[in-house]
Amino acid sequence: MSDGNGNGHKLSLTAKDYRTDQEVRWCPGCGDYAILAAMQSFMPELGIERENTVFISGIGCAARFPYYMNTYGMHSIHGRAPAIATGLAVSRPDLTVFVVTGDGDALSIGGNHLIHALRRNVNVKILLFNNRIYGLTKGQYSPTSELGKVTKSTPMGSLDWPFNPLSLAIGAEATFVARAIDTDKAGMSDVLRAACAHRGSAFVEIFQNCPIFNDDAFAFVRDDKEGVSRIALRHGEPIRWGADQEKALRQRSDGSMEVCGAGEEHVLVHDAKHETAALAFALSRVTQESHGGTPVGVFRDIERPVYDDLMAEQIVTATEKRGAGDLAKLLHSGETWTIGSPAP
Amino acid sequence: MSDGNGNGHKLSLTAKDYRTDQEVRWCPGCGDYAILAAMQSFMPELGIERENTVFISGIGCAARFPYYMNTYGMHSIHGRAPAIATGLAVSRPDLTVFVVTGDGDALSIGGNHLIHALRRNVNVKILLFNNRIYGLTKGQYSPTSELGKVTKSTPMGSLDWPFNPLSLAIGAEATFVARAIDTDKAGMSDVLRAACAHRGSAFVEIFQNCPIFNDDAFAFVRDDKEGVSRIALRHGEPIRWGADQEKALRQRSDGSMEVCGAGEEHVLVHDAKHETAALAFALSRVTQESHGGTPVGVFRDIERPVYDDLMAEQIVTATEKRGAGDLAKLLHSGETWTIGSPAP
Amino acid sequence: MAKPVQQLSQVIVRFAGDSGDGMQLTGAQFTSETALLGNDISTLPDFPAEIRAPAGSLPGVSGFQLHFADHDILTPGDSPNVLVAMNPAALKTNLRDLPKGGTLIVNSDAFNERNLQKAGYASNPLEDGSLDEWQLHTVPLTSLTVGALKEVKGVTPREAERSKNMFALGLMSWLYGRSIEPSIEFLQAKFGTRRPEIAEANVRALQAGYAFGETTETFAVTYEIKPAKLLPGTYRNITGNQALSYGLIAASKLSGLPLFLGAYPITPASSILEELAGYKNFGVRTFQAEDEIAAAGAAVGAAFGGMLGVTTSAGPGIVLKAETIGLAIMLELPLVICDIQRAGPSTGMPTKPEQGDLLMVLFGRNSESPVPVVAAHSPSDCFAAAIEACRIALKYRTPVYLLSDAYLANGSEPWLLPELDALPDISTTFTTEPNSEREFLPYLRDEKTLARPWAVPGTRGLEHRIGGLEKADRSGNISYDPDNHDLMTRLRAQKVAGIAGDIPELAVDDPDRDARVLVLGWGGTYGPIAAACKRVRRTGRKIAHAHLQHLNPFPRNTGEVVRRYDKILVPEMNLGQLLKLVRAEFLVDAVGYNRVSGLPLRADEVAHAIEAMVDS
Amino acid sequence: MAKPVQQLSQVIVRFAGDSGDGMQLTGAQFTSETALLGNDISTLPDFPAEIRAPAGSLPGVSGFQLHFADHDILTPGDSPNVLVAMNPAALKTNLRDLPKGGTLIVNSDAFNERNLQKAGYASNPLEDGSLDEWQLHTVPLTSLTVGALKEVKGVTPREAERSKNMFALGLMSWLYGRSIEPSIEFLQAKFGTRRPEIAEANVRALQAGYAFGETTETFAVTYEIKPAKLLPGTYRNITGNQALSYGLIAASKLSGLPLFLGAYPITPASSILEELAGYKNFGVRTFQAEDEIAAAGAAVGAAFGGMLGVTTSAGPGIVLKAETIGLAIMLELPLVICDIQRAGPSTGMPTKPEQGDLLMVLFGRNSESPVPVVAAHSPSDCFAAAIEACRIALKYRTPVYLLSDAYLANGSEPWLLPELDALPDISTTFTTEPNSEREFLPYLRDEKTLARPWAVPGTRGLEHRIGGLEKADRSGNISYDPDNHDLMTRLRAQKVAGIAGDIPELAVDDPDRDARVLVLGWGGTYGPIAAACKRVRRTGRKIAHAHLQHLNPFPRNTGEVVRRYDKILVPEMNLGQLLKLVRAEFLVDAVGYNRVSGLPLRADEVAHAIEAMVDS
Ligand SMILES: Cc1ncc(C[n+]2csc(CCOP(=O)(O)OP(=O)(O)O)c2C)c(N)n1
Ligand SMILES: Cc1ncc(C[n+]2csc(CCOP(=O)(O)OP(=O)(O)O)c2C)c(N)n1
Ligand code: SF4
Ligand code: SF4
Ligand SMILES: [Mg+2]
Ligand SMILES: [Mg+2]
Repeated sequence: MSDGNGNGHKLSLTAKDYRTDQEVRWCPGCGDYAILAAMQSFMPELGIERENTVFISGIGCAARFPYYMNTYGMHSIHGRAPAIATGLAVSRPDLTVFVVTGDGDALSIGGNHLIHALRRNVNVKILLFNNRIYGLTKGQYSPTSELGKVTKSTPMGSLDWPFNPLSLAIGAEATFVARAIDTDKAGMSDVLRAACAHRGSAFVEIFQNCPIFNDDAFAFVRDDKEGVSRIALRHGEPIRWGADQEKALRQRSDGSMEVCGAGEEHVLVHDAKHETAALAFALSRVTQESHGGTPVGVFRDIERPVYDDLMAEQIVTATEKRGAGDLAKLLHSGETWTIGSPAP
Repeated sequence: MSDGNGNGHKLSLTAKDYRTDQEVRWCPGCGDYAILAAMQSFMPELGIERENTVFISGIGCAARFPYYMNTYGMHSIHGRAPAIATGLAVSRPDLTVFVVTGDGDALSIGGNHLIHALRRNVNVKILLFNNRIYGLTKGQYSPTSELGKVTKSTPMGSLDWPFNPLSLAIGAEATFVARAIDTDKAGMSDVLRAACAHRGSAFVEIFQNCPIFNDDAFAFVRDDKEGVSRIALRHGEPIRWGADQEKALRQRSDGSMEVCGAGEEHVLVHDAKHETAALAFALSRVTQESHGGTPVGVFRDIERPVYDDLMAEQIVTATEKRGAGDLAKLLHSGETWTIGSPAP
Repeated sequence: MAKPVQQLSQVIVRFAGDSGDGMQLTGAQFTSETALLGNDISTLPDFPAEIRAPAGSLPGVSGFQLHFADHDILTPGDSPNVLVAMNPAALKTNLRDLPKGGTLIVNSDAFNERNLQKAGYASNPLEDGSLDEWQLHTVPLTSLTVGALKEVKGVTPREAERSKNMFALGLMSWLYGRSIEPSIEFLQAKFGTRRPEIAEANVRALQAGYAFGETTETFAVTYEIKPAKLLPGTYRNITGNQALSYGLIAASKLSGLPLFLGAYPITPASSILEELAGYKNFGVRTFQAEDEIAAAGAAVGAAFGGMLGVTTSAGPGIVLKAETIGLAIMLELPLVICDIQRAGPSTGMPTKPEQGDLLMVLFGRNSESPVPVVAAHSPSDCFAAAIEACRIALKYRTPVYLLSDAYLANGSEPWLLPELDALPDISTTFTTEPNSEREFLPYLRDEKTLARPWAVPGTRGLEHRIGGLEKADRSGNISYDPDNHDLMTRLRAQKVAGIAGDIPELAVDDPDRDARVLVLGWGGTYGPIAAACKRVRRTGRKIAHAHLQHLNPFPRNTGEVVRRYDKILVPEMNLGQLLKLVRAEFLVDAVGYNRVSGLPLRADEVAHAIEAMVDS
Repeated sequence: MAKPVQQLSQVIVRFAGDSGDGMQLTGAQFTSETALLGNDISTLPDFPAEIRAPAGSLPGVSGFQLHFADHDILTPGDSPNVLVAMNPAALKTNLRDLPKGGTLIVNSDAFNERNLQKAGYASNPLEDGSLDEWQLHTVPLTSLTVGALKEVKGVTPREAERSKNMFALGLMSWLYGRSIEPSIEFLQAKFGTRRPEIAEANVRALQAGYAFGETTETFAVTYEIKPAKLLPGTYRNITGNQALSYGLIAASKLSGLPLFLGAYPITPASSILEELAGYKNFGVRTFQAEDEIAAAGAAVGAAFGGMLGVTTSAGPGIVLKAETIGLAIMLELPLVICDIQRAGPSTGMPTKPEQGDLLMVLFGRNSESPVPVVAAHSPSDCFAAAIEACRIALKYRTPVYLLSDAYLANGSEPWLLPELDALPDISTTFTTEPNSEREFLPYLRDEKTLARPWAVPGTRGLEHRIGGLEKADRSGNISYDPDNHDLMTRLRAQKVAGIAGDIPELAVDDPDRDARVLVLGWGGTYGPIAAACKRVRRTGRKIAHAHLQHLNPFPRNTGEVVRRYDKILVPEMNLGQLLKLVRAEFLVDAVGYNRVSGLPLRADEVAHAIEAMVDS
């Protein structure tokens, strides 16, 4: 990532520098406020000039985000932010491009653009604010709503099995996959730091509370101050949690996860850099329902050729091989013939 | 699945009954011919009347399929077949609905509809003819083309990392995932049989050769008569392969797969019904490049509520609870008031 | 002793407050109290933009306007006579609409430092005399409410305070002589079982407000509005989206085909999905798709299976359905696409009405792809319009657009409930036998309608394949034959054009049949235009009004009608889309009156435009 | 001894054979041999539908038509004078176009049982006398070719046989006095290094064919067509899609902005993506997206970043881009959308041309969303049209549609190469400083063009946010203000309408300025219409021809032009789309000549329509 600081300016930005003059318009108590605050105080440490940072969003409550970040930004159309960001990132590798999206924006109408951006490994950081509901349109169920959810559009309960955003991302060949919680500023900053350090596409699911239409959807882990159900993943460290770190994860011979005592043997040591995606996938299947704990942090973080880098390389190679394009030559390429002025 | 035979007719159909009067128009040697032949000879054993079978396709060479099956069919638009099939299956549970699609149709433009059909577990059988190329449009690379592929649209090599269709499907919560090979009639019939026996959405990737634009893309396993690289998955059986079944798969403690001798201990016994998707996912990562073998057969086959069933149930419940809808009552619901005819 | 009663023939009341103040509920209740008195009514809610704004802020203001009268009325009214403002922001955003001298009822408790500043008031308007030109009544609504609820057990102070909207309702009910009984019943029903104490709190607030009016000096007189002389029959109040939903259910019943709705939520269409989701016992299948393309696709799939396939959305979603509708045109399957128009382009102003999509639904597909278009002209008319759209779709095996807008969708009016047997017969039958000796030809057309046979899967012997490639006449097989393509292109166009013979002629409201100027409108502008014509006629001027329900094809007498007049004015909430069509079709020099403000046209503005033309 | 030479002023040759017979290559080579002789030429390939059909089958027939003359010509010609048929299927599908008496050269070897039956011939037409009315020359092309290659080492019998198209080329070259040297060079270059033996085989076949003509009795005379008097300069032969690609690259150079193409493959637009993918050394970035929506979205993202953003597709893909283009209209960013029109609706006939998308690109978006439209009128004109579309997009910060069609895309003609310094100056600069004291207002417009400033990410101090919600004039902040929305809606419309002052006036070809009838066309019908006018004039009738390159806005003098004539004929490959616009805009009673067959208009048919109107 360019340090965006090629212009001799010294960086001394603070959270305040990232606020805009626009009145923030989320409902009182919306989790988006916390995410915005965390982001604004994290940005300065990135050491990137504001003008070299771009936030692109789709449509939704979450998608209002760019208006509140004093950088370049685009509030685009529903579900298309990953595609738009791809065009920008591919043509401007000097920029740091974030995508802010919601569970409906990213996984419903925008699902295809999301998975393609991930497999291409375009250098965009995709932040999915997951509140498991359509907020902006006032409370219909979303692709992450639990089966049987009663909402405005499903008075008898929803019929579709939800996506697990992390499983989907890993299945789509994502090179960086992580999860954070709106109210966990420290944890979110760690994840954002890692995401920005990762060259290529980064996918971050952020549990976000919607007090109006889906209050406490994540209470089990969001209000979990004691860490009873929050499983903090740290690369290279054994996966332990619980009030006194007494619980741990262990992998069965079939690759699935089981809960064991922290003291027992074969406690799984987290390896976010593991070459195969199987481990990260197995971890993504660990949920409150299935294991009484919810992993947060970086699930996967591997290196793979980055689409925009490859594109840049091809341009360099082509130019070296064939010389900078010459328009006159181009037009005269192929068979030409000349007709002289008619004899006087 | 309805046996489609409620009308007293005796079923005595043969492959020939499924041919149409339309001249089959694929290039000489196209793998689609083999798939069509296999399908036509498999259909009779399903015991479903032709009129209760529907093939819906998008656009592409593969998508020509419905014209050649003497059932009901729709050659729809590019990428949308899963959505159209969903509408049909949900409203007509008495029908057996197949979707025939290509790697571009299903994974490029149609990716979103595919993953949503899979998570919803709608009762449609999705057959993806994967030739790792855009055939109909004459040879551009597809989302399953290998990185660096030189095609008409990528003279210097493609830049995007391909999808692994099975990994994507499993990440999208698919309940049935399998793989077959165009020329392996027996294997394909087994897979189709299992797919049709599975209630809910079934996803089948079929390796299909495109001799014109991507010849021998699957030669490594397609022409593998000796079974040197073809790993046949059978539920409940140890996973072995090789000329003399000398090789086997074993799971490392991190869940990833390693190749071992068929005799060694802990050889993995295939469990397509395993409740967690981790195993099937790990298997989907086993490839020719990584393990010198390619699994075919049923990777995953689990039970989960089916979208169309749930929909039907809600209609029944609602009708029981509130009685069959009465239009007059509906119009008069809520507050009404009456204005008498004015006094004479 | 009772206060003097003053007779009025009509009143326009607007309730305005913070999103959290329950103004929509207040307005709805005042509406039903009023409806029960037999007044004619027309309402218009004015939501804040989709996203919630902070309490007390200007963007957070929510309003509800009610127009009621002793005669039949056509619009919610241009500007209110009475404004109830629950906080400074509400006053700030709504005062501009209240004519000088109008009645202003303000919740003085809400006018504290913070709120004033949030609303951008330098000084307190209740004190700085800036409201002198209005009849200002300041009422400490909050404290009075809280006071009145002291005894009620089990309600938090916050809950007590939130009952202040009922206090306001009580006060207004007293002022205009409405009985609060219906509202009391409503509150009992709404909270009674779950939280009786809340029910009690609201009822008490309601009564307190009513009593406040009677007992205090604040208001010297009360008003009476006699019942309107409406057609006899049973009425209910209904919004456009509700009427549209009922119309679809009715069409399902009348056609004998189960209703399948494929939809993806979007303002202002979402409430149709939400409404229909509640009628599973009518066999209604609602499918919330992953996007608008899938929603339309699923509806096409359902139609292929013999359902009444419908898909609903608004502009940004309708454009996404275009390719799928093109497929339905080729497949010649019935499909109804409801476009609840909102202000654009792009995301635009999602909650605001516009008529900007007419040319899009007519031409927004690749190549020659004709589609019939039906437009509703009032909230309750959405019922009939929906049935008509379904009728055409089913009879002619074609996708049909049904146009409504954010104003019709959320606006409400009394609806004279139709007799069921007065509804059109649209019973539909499928083809079950070969239609040409021993063979089934999917594109062998009905001579009269040019519709193709509809044979659904499950029908033995009629197995066939259809698709988006051009098909041979009759057989429906793929065909690249040049003459066949030219023929099929013209056949598809003729089929739609032919519908003109199957729809009513264009009616003209020209009382003395001697007007020289015609106002030609379509869709949601009916109310303002008709109201404007009434006013213009009161000035003695002659004016004719015709309103198109069918935009494609036009009624067969449309050309004859427009040519009958010297001048034609076409008022639209766009830059002149019907205008373009009429000029191209009939070569008449029609002129547009265009206002694209995200608000319904104002009757007075339209009236001025008409008068200018009549006098010119 | 040399055979008699007969002078001709023009010839139309059609090569037809199986997809596998290499007819496209044969035609292309005959074209370059001919171009080098200085004849004017126009070609039209006729591919089978996208999917490959079985060898020898009717749908598998591939054709290539070449029209060359000693004067300047405008079309590939309506019907050939000479038909070369490589197999029965080719004869069956093409004979109907060959006028009685025309020359017919047939590969008799291919007329065996299987092929005859595949083509649906009951008896062999070469023997049953059914071809008596044509000048039939049967030549055993296959066996002669195989015979000629006996000595060539290392070529399989199959490869030898597949050289028969070169034998045919040699024969035709001799017949029309073309030198086969260029083709020999071409073959050496093509196969020489990789497979010299194949090169040799083809060259030998070519020479054998040439010799066959000279030596055998089959042909009594040869023909000569003198060079055409073309404007002096350097020429090359070019297809529409190639010219369009070069135009985009040129625009990139001229504007100083790197070219970004977002595209998803689709016939007949794919070859633009494929062509541009080869020019990475021009800094061209080609992005093959997952679908058309992403392709357009990526182009918008690139434009936001300061690139020249372009997206290409055909009807079924263009409709999918509508919502994204609506966004670009709100963002007021430059974007060029190329629509290579094909026959529809829906999937339609993917390889066939049509003009069905005009109304779609004008109106196919929700709400009032004006977009300029430019249309190319010939293969080589695609170059200039592409530059013009980019010029407008960049100068006015707006999406612009560029219309071509399957006929222009694949057809070719000689192109007089332009001087670089004759190309328009479209150099573009970004805003780098605040545009109102110390502040940056993203929607503060240029008074003249009404374009907004374009400040790209990376520009310090101009950080700003834009989006699809309605925005306040000047500041660009979100605004729901009614008057602002009305203003912005009109400003967006005025900006586009204002471009009329910045484009050339509509030129009229009316030699003696005394015609009473005007033929008004647009886009790809230029050739047939202009040719038709020539014919009509030869009959002594007067006719004027004007051809629109700009469809929105129209050139400022268009009204004045159309009103100048008594009658107006508008020929289109659709059911009358420009016709609708002209009637609506200028209230003239123009009449359409419409043919929707998936083929270019025929000059003779257009001529008849014109004559009928002139005489009526
Ligand atoms: C094309 C289109 N379809 C539908 C909508 C309506 N819409 C706006 S946001 C949204 C979903 C919002 O849910 P989510 O993405 O989870 O964001 P949240 O509001 O919950 O933060 C929908 C359906 C739209 N604006 N555009
Ligand atoms: C909306 C739309 N976009 C693009 C196309 C062009 N198109 C037709 S098929 C196809 C891809 C075919 O590839 P695949 O799905 O792999 O099928 P195959 O031909 O390889 O069997 C494309 C891009 C189209 N018909 N419609
Ligand atoms: S609706 Fe929910 S998500 Fe949207 S702003 Fe309000 S609280 Fe936040
Ligand atoms: S192009 Fe390839 S996939 Fe298509 S029909 Fe030919 S061989 Fe088969
Ligand atoms: Mg959400
Ligand atoms: Mg393919």
